[in-house]
Amino acid sequence: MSAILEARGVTRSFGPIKVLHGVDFSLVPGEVHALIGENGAGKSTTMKILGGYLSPTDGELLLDGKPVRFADQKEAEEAGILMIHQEFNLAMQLTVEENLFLGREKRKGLFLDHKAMQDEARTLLERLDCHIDPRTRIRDLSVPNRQMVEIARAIGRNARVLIMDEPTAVLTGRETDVLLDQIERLKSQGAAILYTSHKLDEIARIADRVTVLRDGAHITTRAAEGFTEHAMAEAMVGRELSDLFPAKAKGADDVVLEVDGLTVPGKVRDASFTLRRGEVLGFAGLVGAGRTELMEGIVGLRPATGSVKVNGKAIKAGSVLAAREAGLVYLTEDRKEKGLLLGKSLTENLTLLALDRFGKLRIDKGAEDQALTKAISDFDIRVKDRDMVAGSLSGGNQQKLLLAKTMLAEPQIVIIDEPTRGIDIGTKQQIYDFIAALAAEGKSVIVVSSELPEVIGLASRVVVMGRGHIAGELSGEDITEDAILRRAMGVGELTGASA
Amino acid sequence: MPLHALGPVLALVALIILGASLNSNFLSYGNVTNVLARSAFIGIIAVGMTFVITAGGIDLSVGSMAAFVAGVMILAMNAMIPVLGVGVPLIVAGMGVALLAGIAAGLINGLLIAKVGIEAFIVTLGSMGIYRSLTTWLADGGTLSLNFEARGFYRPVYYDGILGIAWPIIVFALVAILGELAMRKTPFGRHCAALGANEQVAKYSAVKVDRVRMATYVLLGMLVGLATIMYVPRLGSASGSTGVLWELEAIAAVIIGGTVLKGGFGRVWGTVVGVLILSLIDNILNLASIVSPYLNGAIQGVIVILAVVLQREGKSAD
Amino acid sequence: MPLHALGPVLALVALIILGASLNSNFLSYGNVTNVLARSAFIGIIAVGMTFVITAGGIDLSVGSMAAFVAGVMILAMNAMIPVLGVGVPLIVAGMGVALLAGIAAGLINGLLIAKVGIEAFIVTLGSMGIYRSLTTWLADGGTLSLNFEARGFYRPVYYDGILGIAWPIIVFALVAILGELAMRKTPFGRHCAALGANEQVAKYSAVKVDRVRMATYVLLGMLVGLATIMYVPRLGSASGSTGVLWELEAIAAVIIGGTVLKGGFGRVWGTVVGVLILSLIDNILNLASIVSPYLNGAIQGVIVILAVVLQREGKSAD
Amino acid sequence: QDTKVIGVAIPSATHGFMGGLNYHAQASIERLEATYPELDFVLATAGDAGKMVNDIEDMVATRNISALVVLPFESEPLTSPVQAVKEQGIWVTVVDRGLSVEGIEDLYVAGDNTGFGRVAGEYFAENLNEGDNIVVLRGIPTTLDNERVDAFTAAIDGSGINVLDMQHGNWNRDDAFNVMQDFLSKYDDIDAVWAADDDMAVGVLEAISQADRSDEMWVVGGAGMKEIIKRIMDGDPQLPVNVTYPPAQIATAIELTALGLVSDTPVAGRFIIGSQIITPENAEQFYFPDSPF
Ligand SMILES: Nc1ncnc2c1ncn2[C@@H]1O[C@H](COP(=O)(O)OP(=O)(O)OP(=O)(O)O)[C@@H](O)[C@H]1O
Ligand SMILES: Nc1ncnc2c1ncn2[C@@H]1O[C@H](COP(=O)(O)OP(=O)(O)OP(=O)(O)O)[C@@H](O)[C@H]1O
Ligand SMILES: [Mg+2]
Ligand SMILES: [Mg+2]
Repeated sequence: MSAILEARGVTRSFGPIKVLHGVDFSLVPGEVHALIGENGAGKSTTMKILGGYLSPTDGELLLDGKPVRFADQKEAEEAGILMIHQEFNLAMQLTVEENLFLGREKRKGLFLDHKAMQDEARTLLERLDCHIDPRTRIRDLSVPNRQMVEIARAIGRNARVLIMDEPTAVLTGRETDVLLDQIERLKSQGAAILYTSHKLDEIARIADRVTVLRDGAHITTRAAEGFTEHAMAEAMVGRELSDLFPAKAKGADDVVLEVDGLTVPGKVRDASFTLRRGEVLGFAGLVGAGRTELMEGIVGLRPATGSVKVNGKAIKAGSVLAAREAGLVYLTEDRKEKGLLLGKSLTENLTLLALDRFGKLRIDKGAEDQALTKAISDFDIRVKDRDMVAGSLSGGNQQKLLLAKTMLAEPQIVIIDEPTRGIDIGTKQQIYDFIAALAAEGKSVIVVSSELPEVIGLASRVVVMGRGHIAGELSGEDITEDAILRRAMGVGELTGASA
Repeated sequence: MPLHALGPVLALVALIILGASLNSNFLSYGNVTNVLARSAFIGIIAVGMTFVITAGGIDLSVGSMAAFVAGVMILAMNAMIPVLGVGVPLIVAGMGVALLAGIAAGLINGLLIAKVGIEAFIVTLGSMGIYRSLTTWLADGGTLSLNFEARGFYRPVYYDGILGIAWPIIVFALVAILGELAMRKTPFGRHCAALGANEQVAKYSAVKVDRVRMATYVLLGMLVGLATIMYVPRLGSASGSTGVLWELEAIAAVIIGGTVLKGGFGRVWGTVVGVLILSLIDNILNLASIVSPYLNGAIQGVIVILAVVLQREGKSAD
Repeated sequence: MPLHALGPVLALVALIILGASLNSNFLSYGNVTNVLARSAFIGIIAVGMTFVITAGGIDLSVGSMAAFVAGVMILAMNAMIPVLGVGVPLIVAGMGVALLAGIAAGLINGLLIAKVGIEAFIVTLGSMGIYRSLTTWLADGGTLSLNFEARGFYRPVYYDGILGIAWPIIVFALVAILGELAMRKTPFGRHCAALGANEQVAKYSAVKVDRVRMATYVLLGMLVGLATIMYVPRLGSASGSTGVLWELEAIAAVIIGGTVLKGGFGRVWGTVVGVLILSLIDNILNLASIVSPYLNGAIQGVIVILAVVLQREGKSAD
Repeated sequence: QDTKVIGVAIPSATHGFMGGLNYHAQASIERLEATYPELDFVLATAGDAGKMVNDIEDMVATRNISALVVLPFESEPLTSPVQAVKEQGIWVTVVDRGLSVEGIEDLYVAGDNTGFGRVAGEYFAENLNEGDNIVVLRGIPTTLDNERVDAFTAAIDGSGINVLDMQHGNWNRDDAFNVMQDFLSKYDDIDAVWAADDDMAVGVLEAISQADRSDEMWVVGGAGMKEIIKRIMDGDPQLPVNVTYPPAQIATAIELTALGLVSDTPVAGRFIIGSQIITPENAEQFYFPDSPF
């Protein structure tokens, strides 16, 4: 079949820095074409070029065999090319419906056709099994739901070419399944889909062909058939990969964090649990279970009642600084809105949380610079230019920067919400090793993750949440996907009784 | 509607009750007409300002723009009398001049802001000075006056009306209703909000960002022209001190009404309530004469803050 | 430093060249001292405003706050003369009163904004009216004058200096240097920028958002107090018209200097340049007398816009 | 017995002269309210013409005023609104600035702007020689300022005095200080300054003393601010004379209006309070230490 969209020798530079070195591949109707590569390999950049958001520095695009240059994204959209961004492209103050139809509102005469738009919004969201009111403002939605809106917006526009940049990074298994079904449906209707994800099992599940990028260069394009996950990973990273998860640490007996009867009004009821020194504690649950809210309540980011004790001492409620001073920090799941100052330099982001360590009165710029150097090497942040702003980092590298920022506070207890969102498999392994090393040093870690394998692979104990309360706890051999899911959905006691 | 959205309405109701209890004439037809009619200038401008602010902009030049437009309108009308005579054609021509001058002034602001990309605050601060001083210059430091006869003919546009409702009130009401519709029911309103909320997103959603931004300033300019059309028949003159501080009053009305100063969310009906609150404060201070006039400003300030406190009540909850 | 960051400096240099070419006295010691010394009030205030704006706030009340603080200071000094006599203790006590009054006024603004959560624009618009009218009231509509003898004693604080540099210039320079250091080298400056860039991120990064925000207003209030300490010895009086429009001038200086109005990025040295640009425009217009004085405002407006155009040159490139 | 209400609409106290005017208005209202229990007063101050019209409308609509005393913010815009008040049978007293149509008001009490400029101009013409240089500070650009300056210019016409420069000091001390500083930088030889207003004179004097050129020039202000009168009384060579423009004219107007309402005394007509020159000899009679102005 002939290609709808083709890239030939596409290069792209930002200022003096070249990030794509001649990428070529093609998309044919009715296929899912996966683009994989490490963080910063140039996937998003490639996709933005195809979607008309960026122009190539060199090389050409062919649409239906004819060379094109999209002046802007609107032209690409008119040609039937749509893109789901890795970073949210939603206006937070606007409602779901307003975002879904932004720039292509339906009208009746002069006026907007609210009813039609709301109905269509509902239909679209329902197709994605996402039950939110189209009149909700985006800023009031959870991160996964925002992603579903983003997806709904793209699939609602009958695209010939749909470009999806890590659509599942923030989704749990259930929503991922829904999305992959939708992709199958679109594919059967003849759409071409360009897809990227760091979850290689998804790639293996849906891709027809796979293109591998490394450091902005095209490595290979081949059929997905027979391309194992392990082989994909090695093609991306360019080296041998060992076991993904390190050995689990058991943890000592002394309790470092004790949460008792914590209630976050409207979100979490009466949650109690403990965390021991040197332990990795997992938190699992479905989207909307309230894990994020619980953690935010613990560190003082949300008004909460109940007690939080660190090393037996209660910490001041409602103060993030007090929590941090007690050695307790939280790494947010929402890196764009709550994690990083996208318009600020890497250094300013890195040291913001632990700024007092760089001088109470005068910031020691030299020390900050060293901290950046260290963070770049410790967390393998792919930085092309140390003076760039955080927003110019690739998504995965932003996540690494966020991790580095949190760790710079040298916490005793760290709560990581979705630690490896958008991180490539090679780096994931580094982060897992890092978490294990933290635990081995006697620090304690709470991992909140929607990726069950991650929770299972890392944690020696798992707390399962469902609908705003703690639905059960598992440890050792009992930690299985099945056991977690049953508890999360409220049917956990059955297996619990038989065990 | 969430309760705290009603904040400005509560403040308005409280003021009305206060006024009625202070003076039995407060709710009389005459007084109500006076207050509404004189709110019309700022009100019409504030409706336009709501769009500008919702789209993430600001316009400090409206007061002096109004003075300038009024000056130009008066000069044009005086010049046209020999040709058109005093009559309906003269008035219509004057109105046309005012609208065009307003649109042109808005267009210049809009071009500098949207196309040249200069900070709106600076552009409109600059044009505020420019229009103010051009007006003084046109008037040679004094006052520009409409020909006396023409003024007599034009006067009813402010003082008369239909069914006992004065024209300025009718025009203000129409502008408010159309504004509310435009904000809530048209793509333009949505695009303004999107632009104010996140310009990048709007751009990526194929919203013509520059054009929308420019349109908000042009719209505001046009409404300044319209307000002037209502203003000139009232006082029949313009000088360097016409419309001083209108910009502050218009912006205050917009913010009191619940529109977000940094953009992304606008509420035309709120603006109307805000304008009425501000007018009523003045009116009540005149009714009461309880305090030293030196303290009027202080009382105004306190009431403005209180009106917004009511509205923010719900804030700590989330 | 990127070229366009130098925009305001270029504008300043252009003005200096223009001034020097128009009048040979422009660069004389006397004129330079005059311009710098009179820039000091707005300058000191604008440095504080830079922090407020960087942290995403705004303060419209500074001009009337200055008038109020000056009024309170004068009344307090006059009242203390019988106790302290005219001498250094009186001056020191007066300065203490001014600083405390400024801090208190800033604290009230800050509390309403950061703790009660009212829009900064509204709070400071309200307090602008309040302070202005309290000053008029204190002065009984007229002028509050410092006791004649005390004034003679206090005068040198404006007019004298060390090594031929007048005190206001020295104080302004110190404030500017400390401000620049605070903005660039201290956690406080970082926190202001973080808060203005994204309040959520700041909050999640253990920044005491409320406290930082409040601190910016208190700092500004204190600097208003300091500016007043320099202002009172100049004419020894305060009235309801003292400091009118200083807020606009201070904000304009901040924005001309390259600080972002919506917060997140601030540049104290830019603000200093902005203040000098604004003072020089006035000075040059007085020295040149090339045009009708009615048009001074228009020329000012054009220059302000041009100064910022220079700075935004780089914008279309990205 | 019916209480009658008198409305008083004046500009707000934005500079010294208006401050004095506000003071005298309030003082006379207090006095009259005590004297005549059957009289009530509404005092409204406005920062612009539009607000003044609003205030007058409010007085008519809600306070049933029997008489209006108004100092028009500007003549032109206030003319039709005041005419409308008159048409409702309300007594109208106009103060200081005349309306642009003759014969509307029942009573007119005013200072003399032309005289104000002329008297000052005559003093300059008499006391300076041909070829002497002066600078002029103007007020806020208004018709009133134009009248004064035109009269001043006419009075010195033909005397051979050079007017080096005129700039707006906006009847404001700080603005006048800045403008005068710049005049002093610009001109090496200035023999006299017409500051046209005592607030501006204060700023001008400071600037001159800073430049150490006090011996070189004298200054004439205007309107009779108490501090300035004091210095004239004391024979300050820098302040030879002053020209009156009494803020107390508002008190005269209010008192006459009240008198007309409570008695049969005929008070209609025109009262022009001429501008007089204040010299060290007669300064005593213009000195009111208790006024804020
Ligand atoms: N606006 C920009 N300015 C400078 N550099 C940029 C910009 N955008 C992207 N880059 C750089 O281009 C490179 C490729 O980024 P890209 O976002 O395409 O990576 P990616 O493959 O999508 O990575 P990830 O898996 O982390 O999302 C990175 O080094 C990134 O820092
Ligand atoms: N800012 C907010 N305002 C109002 N409701 C919110 C907000 N954030 C989240 N919610 C709601 O709170 C509930 C829990 O949020 P969330 O989905 O983040 O829980 P979670 O357990 O952390 O899930 P996950 O971590 O998988 O995203 C959801 O119903 C969500 O819609
Ligand atoms: Mg990416
Ligand atoms: Mg979560």
